Amino acid sequence: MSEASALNLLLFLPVIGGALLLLLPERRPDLVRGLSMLVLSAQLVIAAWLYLQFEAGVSGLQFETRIPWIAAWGVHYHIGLDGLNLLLVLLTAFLGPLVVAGAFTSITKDVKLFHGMVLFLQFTMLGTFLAQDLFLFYVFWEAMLIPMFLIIGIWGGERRIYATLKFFLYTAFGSILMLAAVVYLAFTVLSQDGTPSFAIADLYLLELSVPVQVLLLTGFALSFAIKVPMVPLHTWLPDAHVEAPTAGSVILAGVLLKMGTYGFLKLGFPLFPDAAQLATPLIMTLAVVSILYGAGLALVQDDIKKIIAYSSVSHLGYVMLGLVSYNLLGVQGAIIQMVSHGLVAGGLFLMVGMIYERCHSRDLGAYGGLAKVLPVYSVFFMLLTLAAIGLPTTSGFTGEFLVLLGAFHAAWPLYEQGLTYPLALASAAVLGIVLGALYMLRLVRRLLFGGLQAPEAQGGTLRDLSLREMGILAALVAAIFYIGLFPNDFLQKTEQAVIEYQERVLPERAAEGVR
Amino acid sequence: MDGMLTLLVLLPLAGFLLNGLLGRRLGTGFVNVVGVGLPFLAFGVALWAWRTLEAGDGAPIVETVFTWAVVGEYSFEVAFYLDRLSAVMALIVTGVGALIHLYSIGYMKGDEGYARYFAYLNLFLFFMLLLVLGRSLLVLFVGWEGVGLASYLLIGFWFQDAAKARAGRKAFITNRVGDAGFLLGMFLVFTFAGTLEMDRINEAFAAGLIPVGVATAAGILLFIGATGKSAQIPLHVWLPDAMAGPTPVSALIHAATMVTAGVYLVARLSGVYLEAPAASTLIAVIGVLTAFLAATIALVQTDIKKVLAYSTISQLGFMFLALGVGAYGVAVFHLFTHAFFKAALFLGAGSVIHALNGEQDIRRMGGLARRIPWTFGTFAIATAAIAGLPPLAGFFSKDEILWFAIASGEGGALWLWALGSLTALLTALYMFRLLWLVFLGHSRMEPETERHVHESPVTMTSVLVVLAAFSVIAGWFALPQYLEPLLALPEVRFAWGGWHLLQVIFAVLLALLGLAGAAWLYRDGGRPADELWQRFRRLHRVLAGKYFVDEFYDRALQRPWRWVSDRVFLRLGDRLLIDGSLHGLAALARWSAAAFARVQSGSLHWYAWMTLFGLVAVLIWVWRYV
Amino acid sequence: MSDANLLLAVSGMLFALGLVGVVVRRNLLVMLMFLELMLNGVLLSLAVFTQLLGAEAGAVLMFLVFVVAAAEIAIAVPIVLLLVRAGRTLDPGSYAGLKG
Amino acid sequence: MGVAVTIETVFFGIFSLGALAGAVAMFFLRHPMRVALALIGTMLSLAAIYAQLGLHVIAVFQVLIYVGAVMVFMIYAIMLLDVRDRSFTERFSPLLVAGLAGLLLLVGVLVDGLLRGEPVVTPVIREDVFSVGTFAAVFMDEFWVYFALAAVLLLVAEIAASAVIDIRRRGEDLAAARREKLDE
Repeated sequence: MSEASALNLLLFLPVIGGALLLLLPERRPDLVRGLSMLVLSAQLVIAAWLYLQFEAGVSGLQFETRIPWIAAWGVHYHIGLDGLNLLLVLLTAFLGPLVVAGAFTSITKDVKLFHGMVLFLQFTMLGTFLAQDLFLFYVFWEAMLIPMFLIIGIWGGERRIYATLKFFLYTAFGSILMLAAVVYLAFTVLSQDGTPSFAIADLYLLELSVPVQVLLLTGFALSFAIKVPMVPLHTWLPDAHVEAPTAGSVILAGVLLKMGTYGFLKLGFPLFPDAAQLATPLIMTLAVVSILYGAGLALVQDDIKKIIAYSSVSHLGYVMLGLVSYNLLGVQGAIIQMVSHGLVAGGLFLMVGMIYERCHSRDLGAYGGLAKVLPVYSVFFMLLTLAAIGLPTTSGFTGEFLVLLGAFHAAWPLYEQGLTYPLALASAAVLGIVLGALYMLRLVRRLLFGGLQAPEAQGGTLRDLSLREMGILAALVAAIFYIGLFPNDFLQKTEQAVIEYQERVLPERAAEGVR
Repeated sequence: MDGMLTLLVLLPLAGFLLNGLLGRRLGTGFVNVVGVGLPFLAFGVALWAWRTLEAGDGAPIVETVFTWAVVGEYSFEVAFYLDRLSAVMALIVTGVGALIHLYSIGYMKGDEGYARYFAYLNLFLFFMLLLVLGRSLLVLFVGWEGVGLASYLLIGFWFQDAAKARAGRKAFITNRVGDAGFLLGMFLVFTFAGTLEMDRINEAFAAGLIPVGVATAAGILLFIGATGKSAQIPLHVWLPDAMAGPTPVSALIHAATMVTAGVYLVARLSGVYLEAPAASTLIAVIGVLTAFLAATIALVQTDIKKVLAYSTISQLGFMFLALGVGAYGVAVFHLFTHAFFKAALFLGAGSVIHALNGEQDIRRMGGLARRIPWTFGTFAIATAAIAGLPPLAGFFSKDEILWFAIASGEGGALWLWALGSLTALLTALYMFRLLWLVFLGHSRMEPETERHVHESPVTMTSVLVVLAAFSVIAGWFALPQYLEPLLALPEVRFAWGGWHLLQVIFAVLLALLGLAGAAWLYRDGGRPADELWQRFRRLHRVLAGKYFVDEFYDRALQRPWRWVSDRVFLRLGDRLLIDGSLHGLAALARWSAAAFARVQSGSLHWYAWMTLFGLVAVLIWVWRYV
Repeated sequence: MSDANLLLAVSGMLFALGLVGVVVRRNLLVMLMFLELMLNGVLLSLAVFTQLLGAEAGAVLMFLVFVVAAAEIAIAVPIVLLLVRAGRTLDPGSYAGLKG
Repeated sequence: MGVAVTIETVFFGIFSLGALAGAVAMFFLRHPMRVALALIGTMLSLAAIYAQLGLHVIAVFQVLIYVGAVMVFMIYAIMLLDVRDRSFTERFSPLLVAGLAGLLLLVGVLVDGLLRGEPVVTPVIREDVFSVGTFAAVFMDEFWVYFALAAVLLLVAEIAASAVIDIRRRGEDLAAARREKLDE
């Protein structure tokens, strides 16, 4: 098997799986689950293989495929791995089987359709990460929303229609602006080079005037910021999370939110470097506001899912803060934080799903003292909580530490030039670790500690985790600790791409050799 | 030998994993062997490491384990670093730690979470060793946060009591506030020194290439971290609440080891503080104020463990006073002696509580001296030690601190000494008060409790005896001189050495005064003292209320933040402004859609006519303009 | 005026009459027939231009339009039949309620 | 250009007049059947024009498909639905005046456009080009895919038509069942 075809196989495996799924009888959900599990596990194996084969320190794309698609517009089917998407692809492939395994017992309605949607979603998400052609990227970006709407809309909670609509309105609004910017870019390429092209590598070379850059970045940034989500474009997230089924929440928090930050990393900032620098104070402010605002909101929620949803807002604020530090520490930290958040928030949503399956309530007030009756569950919940508050040796710490260090590192020279603002923001962001502990420990205390209290638990007879659930969580926890303890392998593989990112956004600083 | 330090650190981790995963299933025998045996083994390894260190004449041993991360030109390595300072700390941690593990066998007997308890305790030991042995600030921070976690878990060990769980959370969050400062200080140091390895940081600062302002800022920020972990003003509020945990935990974590991490940090980074006199002054001031205020609070507490908690805060204040005046070795000396007598005191208190079946209120004790003689004997020795009676351990270290508070050439001042001396007097007073109220006089116990009073098992008393013995002899090691190559003592301002002798005599007099005062005030169940307090009722209320710091934080920080989160963020921001405008837009869209929908009448003729009209318009436009 | 212009004018007239016929007549079937008239008008233009340019493709296109027209009628007439079964009238005004 | 009127022009004129006359007649005839007959007249005139233009194949198809298939189908429908409702009694829709105004406008615009535009070169009638053979060759070489697509479309339309009929039948069955129930 040639290496590039392995990447194509990775991408199209869910499609093949989906086609096979059609052949299975609706009456045999076990077969449907088994097949999906098989397909996604195979995908994980391929992704892991690709990760191991990926060479660190090599510039440019690896496992590249480039085939003309719509020749007249210069559109190519162009995919490839680089340091920016490598870890996210791995994360997506890692979460896939866990999502299906997590939905073994919770999804009983339209099982086939559900797994088809999950597979389709997997395909589109991987496509978005892998696309090296803006047109292809856009197609995947939009296609991704369809299965997500359906997953929330069909298997969601009571207010699912409202949540779906809100999700749709927000994202559609962002997409339209992005489409306009994409079209404009395409025309610019045509007029500057004489040949149409959507290749992202070509677009990096465009020379755009600053006002145009600002306009286009606005178009892209709104779309991405909605996905991230950054305050004040975040209100769709809690609703979507609360109404989505567990699998939906996991994918949403685990992968979908990373699309926004990945968009900034891959497209938004490097395509429009001058505008990015102009926007940096704004984005940095919004990132820090997101950290604090999300933490504040998470503190006053009584719906467990909402707490975790708002914590996502807070955690992705760190990612954005890292991205706009434009130095290796910060951006590397941001990438790690993306992966970490995917694992941690995904895991927490899975755990909420598990307790919801048992007690049918997401109200924090209805619970208490679960540590007594569900010891294994509590251990895992505690571990995930620790990762969420960024305790050292967990992935959360690796991400947050590098991000904050990077932000501080970027802000200090500015402070010496007399610019206090970035330093103040970087320092304020550090407060986030206090506030994070505040709301997560409140959640733990109310849920696990105190006197025993749980709805639908007659006489405290709650079933502790099954082997399947333990397996899912153990995999997550292992990954979390692996990144917390040995992040170096990840960092080495992403470093070259991050250096190029810095060179594109801040050529003069990169030229001075400041990393 | 290679891997010695790694082995030392990994032993307790192995204990944690074994006990955590298998302990419940394999029973207490297994738990005891693993949970207690491994810490003793670790102590043995620590001794061996110390011997190796001394064999190399104190040259630091560095052991790189693995590279955590390489980012660009920066490399973050996990490496252990053993010099005399960390060797002393490691010996204290493993030594006192192992003893307390042993003691716990008796204390925790029959508890539901027996295995869990030992797992947590081993976990604590692991992180504490990381903290002490880490070469880089990063590893130290890992340990720092890790001991915080272990502390959180152990304070909330009886998690079904919501108040105890809440105390754990409070400890963790207060520490996190300090950690935020720690992180910032770490970033600042990193920005200038380009490394997080502490020996290299010290070198970089000592080279004088770094501006004083930066050194001061970094020093203060790191000290904020230290105030969190070492319970100094203004972050001291968590420690008294932390007494909710099992008593051996209070002895190990909240007296002997973890809370001294801040002292260790400052001593370890003495290179930074030597360049930042302003930060040092701040440390001295905070230290002496904490020592004094905590001592005043300890005077009126009625919970045996709370008294000891405030005593710990006060003693830590002494250590910071020493650090602030540049006497780093002396601070570590006091840390060393304090570990023994405070552990002895806490374990003695634990033994009392054990004997009284959970009773903690000293107003319902008294006359226990004859009933539990071993406990009384060791407790009395430790009390004398902390009060500073010669020749016990506390006398030497405290005397040195007071001496340098006035004599140090690096920030010694009369008022520091005066306040410190006053605190020493108060220390003697409240400690002997405790001794009198608990062990002497006549019994004020409930009859039901009194009938069951019993001496603790030998696993507990033997530990008490060992600790008491060390409380006696620990002061005879000249630790400041031993550490001198590493942590130079400050210059003495006075030319005539006789001043020191005078100060020693004065300190002893103060301790004796405290003893006499306590004996007089707290005879007869403390009635004379009560009468005295009647006259200063308001003062008593303030002291008993711990200066109302908790209430102040609640009103000034916690509630406003909740209020802002709830009202401003949630109700105003999310619901009103953001969702409100979104819903407004939706309503606008619906309204305009309704307007447009009228065009769609359903009449085919009308549609066709509109097509016709549109066609005409298009044709006209095309022919006119294209 | 040349032949081509004459034919183009006729084509335009046929189209215009067809469109107006759809507007003014009331019978659904008649309206459908006017639609066919419009299509024929357009086809005439196509024929003229095919001839002018000598492009075979035009003829093929016309042929394809025939096929499409046949398909259109094949689907339109049953719909009308159904409507009349349901509403007993051929007046499209009676079916205004069918709008979305 | 001169007044040299060729025989072709005369024939064009006659058949054009025929087509237009048929179209105008469609307006005023009340009965759909007559409208259909007028439309057939128009179509036949157009077929003649096509033939004149040399597009014999198209002319044949015009007669075969349009007149032969489409209009016959239409006439069947008319005979099947001899509904004498308002659409019969009131020939014109409420938009009669508006429609006629539109007609005037449209015609005005078209005439305006024709007059402004450059006169088109007289078509060169090349008998040999549009022989059936050429047509067939082109058709099968280049456009067979489109034809196949159109055929599929036709097939779909047939299926849809029969489905529509089927739905109606089922609907009637349901209605009948309901009626029976009510009767009970």
